Amino acid sequence: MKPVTPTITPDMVRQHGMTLEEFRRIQDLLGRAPNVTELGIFSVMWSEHCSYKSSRYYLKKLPTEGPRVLQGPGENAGVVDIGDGMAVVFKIESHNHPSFIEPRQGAATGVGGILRDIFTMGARPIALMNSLRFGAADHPRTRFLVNGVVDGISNYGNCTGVPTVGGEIYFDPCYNGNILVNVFCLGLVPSDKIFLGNASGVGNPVIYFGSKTGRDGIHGASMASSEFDESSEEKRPTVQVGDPFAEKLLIEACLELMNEDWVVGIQDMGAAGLTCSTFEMAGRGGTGIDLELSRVPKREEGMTPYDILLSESQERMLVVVHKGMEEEALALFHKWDLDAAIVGEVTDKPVVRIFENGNEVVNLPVELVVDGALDLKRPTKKPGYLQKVDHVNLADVPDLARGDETLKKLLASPNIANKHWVYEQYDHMVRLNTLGLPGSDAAVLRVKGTKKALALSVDCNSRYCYLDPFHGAQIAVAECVRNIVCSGGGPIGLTNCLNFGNPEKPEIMWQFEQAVSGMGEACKFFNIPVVSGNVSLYNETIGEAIYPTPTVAVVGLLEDRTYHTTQWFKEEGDLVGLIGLTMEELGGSEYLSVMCERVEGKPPYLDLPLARTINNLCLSLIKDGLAVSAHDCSEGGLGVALAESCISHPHAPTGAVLDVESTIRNDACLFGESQSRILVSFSAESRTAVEEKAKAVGVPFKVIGKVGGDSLVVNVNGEEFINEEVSHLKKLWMGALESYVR
Amino acid sequence: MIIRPEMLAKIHITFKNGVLDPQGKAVHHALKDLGYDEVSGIQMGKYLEVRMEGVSREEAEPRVKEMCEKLFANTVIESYRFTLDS
Amino acid sequence: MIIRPEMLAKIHITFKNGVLDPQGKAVHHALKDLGYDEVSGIQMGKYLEVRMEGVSREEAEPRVKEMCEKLFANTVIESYRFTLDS
Amino acid sequence: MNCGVVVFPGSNCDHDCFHILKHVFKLHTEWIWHKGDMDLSRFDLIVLPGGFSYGDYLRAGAIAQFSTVMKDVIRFAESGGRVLGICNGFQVLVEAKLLPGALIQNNTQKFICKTVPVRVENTSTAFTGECAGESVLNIPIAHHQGSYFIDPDGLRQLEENRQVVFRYCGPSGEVTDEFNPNGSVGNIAGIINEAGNVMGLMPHPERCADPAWPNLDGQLIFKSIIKSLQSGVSA
Ligand SMILES: Nc1ncnc2c1ncn2[C@@H]1O[C@H](COP(=O)(O)OP(=O)(O)O)[C@@H](O)[C@H]1O
Ligand SMILES: [Mg+2]
Repeated sequence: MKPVTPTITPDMVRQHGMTLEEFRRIQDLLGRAPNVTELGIFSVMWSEHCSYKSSRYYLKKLPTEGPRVLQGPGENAGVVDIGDGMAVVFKIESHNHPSFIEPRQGAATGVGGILRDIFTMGARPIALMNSLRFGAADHPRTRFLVNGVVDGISNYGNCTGVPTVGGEIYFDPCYNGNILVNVFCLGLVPSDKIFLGNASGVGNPVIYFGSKTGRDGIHGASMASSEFDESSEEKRPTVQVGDPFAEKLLIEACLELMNEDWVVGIQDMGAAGLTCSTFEMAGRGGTGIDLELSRVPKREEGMTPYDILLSESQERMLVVVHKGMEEEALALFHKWDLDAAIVGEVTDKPVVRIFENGNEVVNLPVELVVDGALDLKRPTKKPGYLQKVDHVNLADVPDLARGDETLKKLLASPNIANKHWVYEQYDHMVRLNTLGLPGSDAAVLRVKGTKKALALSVDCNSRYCYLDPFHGAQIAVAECVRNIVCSGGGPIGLTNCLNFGNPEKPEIMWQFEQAVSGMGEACKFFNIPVVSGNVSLYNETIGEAIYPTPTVAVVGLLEDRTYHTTQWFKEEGDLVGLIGLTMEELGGSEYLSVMCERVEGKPPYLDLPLARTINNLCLSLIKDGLAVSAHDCSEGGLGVALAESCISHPHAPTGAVLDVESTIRNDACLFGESQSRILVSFSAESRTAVEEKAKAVGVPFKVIGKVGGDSLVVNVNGEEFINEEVSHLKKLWMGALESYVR
Repeated sequence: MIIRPEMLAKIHITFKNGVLDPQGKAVHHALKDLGYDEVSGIQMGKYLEVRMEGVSREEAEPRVKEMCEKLFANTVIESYRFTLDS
Repeated sequence: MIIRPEMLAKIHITFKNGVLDPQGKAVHHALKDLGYDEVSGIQMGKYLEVRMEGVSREEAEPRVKEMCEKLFANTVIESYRFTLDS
Repeated sequence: MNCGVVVFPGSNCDHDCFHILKHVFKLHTEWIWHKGDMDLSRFDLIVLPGGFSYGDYLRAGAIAQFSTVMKDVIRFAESGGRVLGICNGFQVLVEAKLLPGALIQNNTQKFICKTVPVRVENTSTAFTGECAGESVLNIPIAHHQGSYFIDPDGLRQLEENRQVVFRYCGPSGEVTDEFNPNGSVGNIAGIINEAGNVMGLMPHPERCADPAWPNLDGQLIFKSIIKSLQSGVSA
């Protein structure tokens, strides 16, 4: 060790975001005090972001296995088999804190990070999605943040040539001080050519490649592990700038490299940079690594070992190749104009030793760093607010005599408005796979060389989760699955991004525990393995937490791509049927929020067995060629779903006349958000066949009207309730989002 | 006729020290390929000219500063400087 | 030790007259929205700093001119000007 | 018929163009790597694909025009070989001065990805012969710097020589501001050189040429090229 190492003071420990208990634990297990560089390493590796110390205990409740699962959680991303010798690799990840500080670069580097997680495993990234949450649409910062985030995603995704095929965007005051930027990526890989991030084979060289290391992003991981306060300004120089061009080269170079038999293990440098990839690769390989920092390509002069090891410069990778193949590998990287250097070697003792010009500056046992953080079983406590909000008194909400104005207001509300302002900024077609473009329930991509297609959807209604995190999380899973089903697919895997407040507060931990339990139960019920995920805690500003937001992304498979179905009505004269039950449920609805500014009540009841039967029915109607459109009812209920089925057609909107029978309040009938409802349309000749199928499985089903005309007309119990020209509705719905964010 | 004072603010925005400049990097690379070996470094930045009417230098100064901080520069990663000509 | 002369070229690239500057227009618009009514016009351009080693001012001048014409500016739409500091 | 698809660092529609030529039209198709110093004379068609060559840094296409392969492409074009530049490929062609004008940032300030109608202004070129009678095609655009600019003199020349091949238009062919997605002068979406062998366009015909999608309008352009080459008529 260098003798000049300053002794570590309690202040330094705190500045590194560690508790004194944790520091004592390090000292005890290490048998000595760490030096400053080592302290830095512990601080990032034991941070919430890297160690999952608050969440790991609960995450065990999620089902992670299934016959298709080739790789569950623990690697850079999960892998699910889709047959035909192919597999999909996918994951979702958050970049919330950086995007709040610098929306454009924060979001861009979020895309970069998730892309690397996918191609690290040998997969060609073929689709991106994003789940975005901003503060109130009229909050002064929202416009700036939305524009920056969307621009950042657009720029990075488009430049790397990976289509952004779907996503979601919500506005709610609970995100005023903490926006959420969750990015999902899916890649395609031959199922026998999956690469893992492990360093094995003593004597094998460790190669660094990609961009040079600068001083950027030092301590990003620990930033993501603490709340925002006024001093977050100070943390600003840690913002990284993304270089999508470098990333594109990195993708191509990696995939070319993986065509060869040279690679032993490979991992990107994400949060905690070189440190994390070195320790994790050694950890998975059960080996050690010797690293020489003077060989690391650097962008700046005078970087200390601390800087180099903790830098979060983007677009960098670490690979272990078979000994003797290093020159070939380097030549390949240079072909792609990437910096590359042999920086180390795999050793047999499970210790990472790091040298600077031959002087040892770090010497740490791998296991202590990678797995040493104690799982905290943090206390939980049911939050007091629930008592105030978990019921809704409709006595002072007069029922609606007509629904036209409400429908228009909902269609023009930012959460329901059409999102083309966002997705037209994304190249969603490149690579020629996108059969189902953004604008329907799920994105659908063909799998070249097979008959198959993939369906992707990302979802979470965080208002429901605020009112009841257990059922809210279940609903998120169910809705995502329903989106897949409406598009003609069946779910095969799930990934999640759990965005919550400060886990040190028992109330937040309670939300977390409830949401994970609910999600786990729903996944078990639907038989969907959770193969990857991400946890983002400390989404709080000055003590104000966001609504619990357990975002889920579900990947579905269409055995035949001709099953692909869209949400809009197709032909005049087709009949419209509603599968499912409408109950008097207004709790947590968009209607209550937009029309009455109330966030209260219980989220709608989710009957899992009924949801499954309905999904099966819908799928079989699609597969038998009976249903020509299918759309699930979500925010805004039946009324909005009907309007969307009329107006979301990419060319011409079409009207419909519906006759609804109801024994409940009008507002609940049209704008309540009862779960597991799907609108389908089919030709008049198919009516008997459809009705018989529904009857056979005992699912509530009613033909409620007919496609045609220029207006959406809804009669309730024989009385006209809505009558609006569809061209007018379309204009409102298409133009609304832009009017808020531009 | 009243002559309204005119001010011209010339604003330069560049990346802060240590922040990656991907454009500069790519352009530098291209110059090397073209044989400009004497070039040892490139910084890419933005340049704005803002014309203002009816304001004195004293009035213009804080306004331009404000525009830079609010809109032109992203002070998290960029720094700015400006001059005022009349 | 030989001291190698260092030159710094500061290059400004702006749109030619008659070419619509969409970015400038958008920024102007945004400024109006923010209440900067005194602003009467905006021009957006690029700013490059090119550091050169081992060249004199006389050598640097034509080289920089060449870089501008060849690469930095598209003379169909843009004009450039530069200064050299040592 | 031999086709070559150029791969610049940052090209990202190269696979798509390759796929359409090779797997949909079953043409012999090869990759052309940007660093190669090669004789292109055995090719009948060179495609410069879309993407972000060199990150589109500085200006789209600015750096790519100097890559080694462009010297060969210029030579190929000058000797009458057929060159098709799509999106970024179009940007490279104007930067390399194989086509007149320039492409600047969209007046919307945003990247735009959507399918738009374009009117075929000249159906007698080697790239559009099959479009006769189908004068409005629906083709996706996906670009940030797609606003075509040329000075009034240049525009007059283009018009006189019938070099404007595509214009953005409405569903029934209306060429008006309302249907100009990006601020291009004269709604111009694609042009050809005077000799008629080099065409550049911002819309992506390769994105509507695969039978997996209902819209096959882009096929007309590829079919036109094949037909004109088969008939041996020089451009
Ligand atoms: N941030 C986004 N990025 C890309 N596409 C988006 C985004 N937000 C919404 N979309 C697309 O807009 C359509 C409607 O989204 P949404 O209203 O969330 O649908 P649903 O209610 O069915 O989940 C979907 O096709 C979705 O993929
Ligand atoms: Mg849906």
